[in-house]
Amino acid sequence: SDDTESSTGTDGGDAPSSDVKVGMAYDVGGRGDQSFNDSAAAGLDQAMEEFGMESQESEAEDGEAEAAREERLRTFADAGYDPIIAVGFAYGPSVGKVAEEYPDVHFAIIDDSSVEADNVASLVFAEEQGSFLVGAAAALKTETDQIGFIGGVETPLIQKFEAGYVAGAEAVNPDIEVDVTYLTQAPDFSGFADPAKGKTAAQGMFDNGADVVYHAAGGSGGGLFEAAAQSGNWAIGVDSDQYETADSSVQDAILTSMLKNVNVAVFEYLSEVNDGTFPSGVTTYDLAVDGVGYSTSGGFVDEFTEQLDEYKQQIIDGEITVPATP
Amino acid sequence: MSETAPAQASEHAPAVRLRGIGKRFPGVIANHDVDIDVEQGTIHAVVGENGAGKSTLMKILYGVQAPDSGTIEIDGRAVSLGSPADAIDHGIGMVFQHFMLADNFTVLENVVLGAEKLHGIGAAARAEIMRLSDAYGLDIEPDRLVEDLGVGARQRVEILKVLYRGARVIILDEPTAVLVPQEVDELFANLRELKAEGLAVIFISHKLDEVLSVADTITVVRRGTTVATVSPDEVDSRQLAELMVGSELPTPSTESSTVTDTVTLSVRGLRLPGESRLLLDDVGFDIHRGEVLGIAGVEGNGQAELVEAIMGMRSGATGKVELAGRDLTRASTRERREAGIGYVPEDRHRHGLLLDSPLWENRVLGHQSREPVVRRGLVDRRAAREDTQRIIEQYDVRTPGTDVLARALSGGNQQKLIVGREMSGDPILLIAAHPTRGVDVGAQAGIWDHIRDARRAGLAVLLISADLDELIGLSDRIEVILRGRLVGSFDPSQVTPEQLGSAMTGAGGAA
Amino acid sequence: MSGLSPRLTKVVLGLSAPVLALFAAFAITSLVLVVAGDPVGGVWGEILTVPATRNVANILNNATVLYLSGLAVAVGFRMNLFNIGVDGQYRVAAFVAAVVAGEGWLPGAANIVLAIAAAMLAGAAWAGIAGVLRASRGVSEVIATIMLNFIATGLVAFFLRKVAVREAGSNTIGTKEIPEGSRIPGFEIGDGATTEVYGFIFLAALAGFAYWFVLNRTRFGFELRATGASTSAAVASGINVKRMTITAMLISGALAGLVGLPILFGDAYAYGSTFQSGLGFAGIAIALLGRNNPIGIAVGALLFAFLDEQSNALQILVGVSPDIVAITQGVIVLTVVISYEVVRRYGVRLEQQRVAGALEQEHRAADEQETHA
Amino acid sequence: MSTTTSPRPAAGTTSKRRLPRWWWLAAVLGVLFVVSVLEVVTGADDLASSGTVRATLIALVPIMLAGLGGLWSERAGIVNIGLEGMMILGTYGAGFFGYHYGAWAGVAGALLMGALGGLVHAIATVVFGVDHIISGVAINIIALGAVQYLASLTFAGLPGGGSTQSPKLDNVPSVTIGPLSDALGNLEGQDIFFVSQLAAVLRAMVTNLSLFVLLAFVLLLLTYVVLWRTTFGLRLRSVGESPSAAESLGVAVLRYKFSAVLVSGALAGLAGGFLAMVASSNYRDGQTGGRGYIGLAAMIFGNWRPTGLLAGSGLFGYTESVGLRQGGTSVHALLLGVAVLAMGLAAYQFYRRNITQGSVILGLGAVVMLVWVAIDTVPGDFTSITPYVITLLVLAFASQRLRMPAADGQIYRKGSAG
Ligand SMILES: Nc1ncnc2c1ncn2[C@@H]1O[C@H](COP(=O)(O)OP(=O)(O)OP(=O)(O)O)[C@@H](O)[C@H]1O
Ligand SMILES: Nc1ncnc2c1ncn2[C@@H]1O[C@H](COP(=O)(O)OP(=O)(O)OP(=O)(O)O)[C@@H](O)[C@H]1O
Ligand SMILES: [Mg+2]
Ligand SMILES: [Mg+2]
Repeated sequence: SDDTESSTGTDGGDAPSSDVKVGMAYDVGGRGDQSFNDSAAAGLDQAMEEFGMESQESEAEDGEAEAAREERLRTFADAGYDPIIAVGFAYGPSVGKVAEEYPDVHFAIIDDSSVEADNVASLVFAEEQGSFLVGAAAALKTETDQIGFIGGVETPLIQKFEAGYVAGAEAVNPDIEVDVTYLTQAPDFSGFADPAKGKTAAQGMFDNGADVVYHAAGGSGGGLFEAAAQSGNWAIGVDSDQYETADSSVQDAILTSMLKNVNVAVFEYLSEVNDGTFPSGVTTYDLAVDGVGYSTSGGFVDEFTEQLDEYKQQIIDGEITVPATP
Repeated sequence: MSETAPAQASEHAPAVRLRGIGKRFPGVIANHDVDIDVEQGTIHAVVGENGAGKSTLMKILYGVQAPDSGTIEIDGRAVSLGSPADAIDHGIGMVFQHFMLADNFTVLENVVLGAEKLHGIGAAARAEIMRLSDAYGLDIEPDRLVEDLGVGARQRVEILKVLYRGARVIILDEPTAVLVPQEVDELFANLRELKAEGLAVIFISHKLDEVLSVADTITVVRRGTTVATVSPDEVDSRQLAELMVGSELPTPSTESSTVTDTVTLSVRGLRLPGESRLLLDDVGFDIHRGEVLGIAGVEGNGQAELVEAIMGMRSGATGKVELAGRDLTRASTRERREAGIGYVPEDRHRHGLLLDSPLWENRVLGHQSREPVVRRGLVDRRAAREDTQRIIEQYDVRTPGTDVLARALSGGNQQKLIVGREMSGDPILLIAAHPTRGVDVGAQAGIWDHIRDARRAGLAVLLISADLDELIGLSDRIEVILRGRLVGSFDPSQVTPEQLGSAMTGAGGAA
Repeated sequence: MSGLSPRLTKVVLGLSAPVLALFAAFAITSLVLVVAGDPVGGVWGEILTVPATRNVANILNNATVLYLSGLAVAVGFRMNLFNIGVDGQYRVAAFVAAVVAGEGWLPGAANIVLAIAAAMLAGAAWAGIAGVLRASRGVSEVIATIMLNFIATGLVAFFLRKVAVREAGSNTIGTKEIPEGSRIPGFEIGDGATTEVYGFIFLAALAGFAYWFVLNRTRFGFELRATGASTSAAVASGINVKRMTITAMLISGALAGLVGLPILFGDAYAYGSTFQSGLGFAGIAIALLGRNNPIGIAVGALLFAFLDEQSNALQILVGVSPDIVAITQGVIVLTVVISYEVVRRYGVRLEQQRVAGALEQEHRAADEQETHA
Repeated sequence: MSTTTSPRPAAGTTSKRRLPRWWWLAAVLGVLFVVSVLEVVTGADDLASSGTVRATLIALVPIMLAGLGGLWSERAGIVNIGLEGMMILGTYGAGFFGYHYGAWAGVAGALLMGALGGLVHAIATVVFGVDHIISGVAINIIALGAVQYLASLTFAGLPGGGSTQSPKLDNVPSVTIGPLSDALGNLEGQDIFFVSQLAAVLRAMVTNLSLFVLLAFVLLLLTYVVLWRTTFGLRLRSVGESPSAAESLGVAVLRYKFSAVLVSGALAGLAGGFLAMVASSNYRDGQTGGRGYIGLAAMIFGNWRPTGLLAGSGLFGYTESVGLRQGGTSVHALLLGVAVLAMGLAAYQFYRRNITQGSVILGLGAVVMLVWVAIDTVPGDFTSITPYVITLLVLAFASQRLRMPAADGQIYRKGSAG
């Protein structure tokens, strides 16, 4: 890949080296999902580049057994990988269990803070805060006072996105109408991988008067972008700056993206590891630390940045408390 | 009576000449050294025991199966028949033992299938069918679905299929097994017409009287080979049968009546609604201990429904069924069986057997709730095997053992197994539908003997058969069924097959 | 071969088919790897290593679950019913069991029994819908169970959200955890193993034995198989086919109800959004692989579990996508039936030869008598 | 059971089999009318909007194409439960060839990959006489594994691609008949009862209509013509109805079965291709989401006939789209429709003196009616299961007349004639 030259490396000469071997256990979809996993992968790539770490990756299968997740972590541990980063809340219980079995190995888990152990770092995000901002952006942008939200699978995590988004929109316009659709119900996780359904749902919202739709639907979000581009409406991306990765034909329909900087979390975690300390406990990436945010590529929200940054400050200051459940 | 006769030299070659045909199946020699000459403009009958190899031979002539040895000549030219298509190209047509029709297709579709090149699949084909139908008096409606047709009509469709392809040699494998005398007569009239046009007809039948009446030449097949070719004037049916079996036949014993006064089965007011009319209409009769009641009727007039209604297999049936004084009207099939009804079904493959299960499991079938084969809800495999062995011995079932799959038995032996099974547990009533259909004369006699023996011991029998000789020979009384109604009662010692036949088709005649 | 006794012939034939199939599957998978340029030796080296003790435990655990699923499907197959809906049935059942067990209305083991009974009832009821539709309305059980799978997903998701409890910090929701006293303890194999084998494995074995006994030894089983072999013959023999259809679906569903329980009682202790899915579909393959025979299904389940477990590490250790193993599994299913078919045809021929041979001897004896006479 | 000698009354037979030629048009208009009434009564205005119709078209095509695949093979007597797998192969074919060589190459790739799955099924079932279900299940497993494996080999590292998805694929061109579309749009906007709804339907068909959708409908028509109007079709159907009769008339049974299964695979592959290229715009792991099974169900629903299949996939596509678009209100409105229909049906059953059946249906209708009254909007969990519930309900009340090809699922060996 192209990351060899592009990073902001300090020492241009000899490559840095480190004897840290990072094990990376992705959620379903893995590297290249244009979404959550990819973001984690970016953080990993950056760390490998800057610190000369070694890494190995593995990804989950759809609907797999708990034992399979545990075994993935154990295989890493047995093969000498330390730390091991588990990407996704599904790994919660397995990290809890395996961390106990391997007290000398260090683990990080993203999107879960249920494990309390000295060798486990929990990296969690205030998705509702980021979603609040894009919700506000949507409410500012809409001309019909009607916006939409598409969730991939109805889980508590995705409901956090919904809750923040709705709160943000209502903060701008208390009377705004927000259409909410989830594509599938757990354990049918195909809602994260069915762009066709995403497109149908989005088209339905646009046809019925919404003109901005935000998705937290992983791969199904591609369908939203298409629908938005074809009907001349706006879409809001999620997790990473999807304007950057989207096909040029739909780029101009992407108003903004809610940034969930998993890459930052992973990189920061690994840089601490590089410094010789293994963090533990819960680290929350929220607006205050720029763990979440919104993107401005394309320049479509430039007119509102001031208002958005104001909301951001209010949230950071605790003047606004964003709900995490709808 | 001549030896396997070489063809008399005449000015033209025979329509079909088979020489030294041999066919082996794994472990079985179905045909060997078969020599037959079929002259143009004749009806040539082929007779033989079950499994003698008649059908195999015909399938070879029709290209379905390839012979291992021997030559086939059509009109004097040696041919090689790799598939039915080849045979059709050489002017051979075949009507199989079991009809080869797609039920959900129309007559037209069935006829043109495979021969679309001749007249397409549309109007031209329809016109040609109508032409043939009129020319031979076949009375065919091209747009009817085959499933709506009766047996006779299906038979005519089969013949039309052959004619449509311009066949010069027509093979008919047991065409009369399911027909009533009038239909047989019609068929024979058709055959004679074909013969008059110069076609050659090859005709297989177990009904030797028919053979003698219609054939110009008869070839006897025994254990895979032709053993004699005779003219119908030279032999009677008994001699023919002995040629088939290769030994003398026992004379059937004539019996005095064993009918008693005790009523075993009493049926009253049996009705069964169908889609557009009653399939059974107020049927009522009694059968006494030691009595055989025969039911005569053209197939499809309610016989199958009657049997199934008495067996409790038809849900819509109303009316009263009493067995030995016990009311079975609301009883399930199982309860009826337990009450002492034995049942030899019409279609042994569909209703009588689990073809892919061993014989001993087939012994359990229908007796799942009775000892010795099942005890306290558990299948007693040892007892089942032992009792199967008993049947094998008593009924002369030709099989190497009780663990053989039912499918591996020939039709006659399958039938003997079924009869033996239904006779076990000493039933008081036996319902036998076509118990000897397609069974050769030897096995037939065996099955009849068993029924007679049981009758003497008090068994009541409801006998349904398309074979009027069998009905007349076995029954103490015959009822005729027509469109679901019992329309007449006959004394078998007084009635002729022809009389029965006209009663079966009703006053109007046409079936 | 014809020199062997029939029983021995049967055994030899029976064994040669799967061996043939495994070799074919091995060859085809290797071919795929070669064409794709992946390290063939590395992949097989990893898959065919002797599993560590804890992997053995995982294999046994996974096999237990797959086994139950295979049994559930097989019951249907024995009657010519294609229960494609084990997935939905176990989902409904596991949820119901988790709720019942989590509530802990009864103490200790009684709670387990109650939950298992509830699961079997729920699974049976869900499958029973398809059974009733088939028996009373003639709806193909294939369609009905497919539809019921999707419906189960929606319903369970809805009710799960109603009863869910959420652990602090976790993003999954699940039912209340089963109280300590009502879990089914596992047991260790070897020493130091970190993973225990589900205690439920004994119940699964018991279910297998019951399956065998009921189907092959009892009158009920006979009737069920007879109905599968020929509906028309079954009717004529006095079997109530409609009732049998419903009963078979109920039993199949009840067994399906057990599928999720080893996980529930031995590992997860709650039903949540990450509960393992797709086991019903694996069960179809395993039932077909095991030819609906309880031992065969066990072998199939172990084989699938083995392949799943051993392939888990492929990505980490060899850098090859573990999906390759799905190819192997599918190919095994296919090659097994093809080689069974080939072997079966051969066996039929042997059987016919034997029958014909016996008959020919009889004929010869008869001929001799004739000539003597 | 047994055969009848006396002919059944001719009237009964004809009324069952010969509907007037335009019956389907009448049926479509009738349904549209009912929906229009529902819209007016409930105010759920998305029930018959052109957006809904367009979404329905998109949702029904993959199901219909998969069902067509099933139709071809089952008409030739081969059960194809492997449609899902062949469809999965199709999604990959579209992804790989579509990315590298353009849209139409993607269509061809989908077709070829599907046909490859069909080939495996044909070899297993036709040549080796393997049980059709086993072969189909195996193909589903292999296809899923193979495609995921291939995807991680071929898409990982491509810009916009990854181990579970392909980069964006080019669009298959679509057509719009501009003036007509605008005029109809106008009409749709005017809210005239029934006319607006009709305009919406027509508008969806002339606006931004993907050529792939057109292709699918051409294939449906072609299937009808080929299978029911040509020699080839007669022979193909004959091997599904009675292979021994066909063989006895010189039809090369195995060859027809083989080609039918190949076509079946190709059609299922196209279904997958459509999913990847039109319904969305890239290959994704798990994209088919069981639509192959749904296609099979739609085909059985449609009584193994093209028109029936169209109705089945239409019902499915419609309920799915409606549920995804304005699920809460639309499905709520449909409840009223279901309740009223059930009551009508119950009345008819009472009239026919089927008291038990009538009561059951009436009870059901009453319950649905109560639910309709009790809630304002249907929760998401239930809108997503609407298609499945409705399919089950329709089947439960209409399935007795289904008739599959007589020899469907049976293993045929050459030389079995006679
Ligand atoms: N396809 C086959 N495979 C193996 N054996 C066969 C096959 N077809 C026929 N046979 C054997 O060939 C023998 C001759 O069978 P065939 O069907 O020709 O008898 P048949 O004279 O027509 O008998 P029937 O009068 O009962 O119709 C049978 O005994 C059977 O064992
Ligand atoms: N296709 C086949 N494959 C294997 N064996 C066959 C085949 N066809 C027939 N047979 C064998 O041939 C024997 C007789 O077959 P067939 O159907 O001709 O019996 P049959 O005596 O003519 O019966 P029926 O009186 O019902 O016509 C049986 O043993 C059967 O196993
Ligand atoms: Mg025969
Ligand atoms: Mg014969």
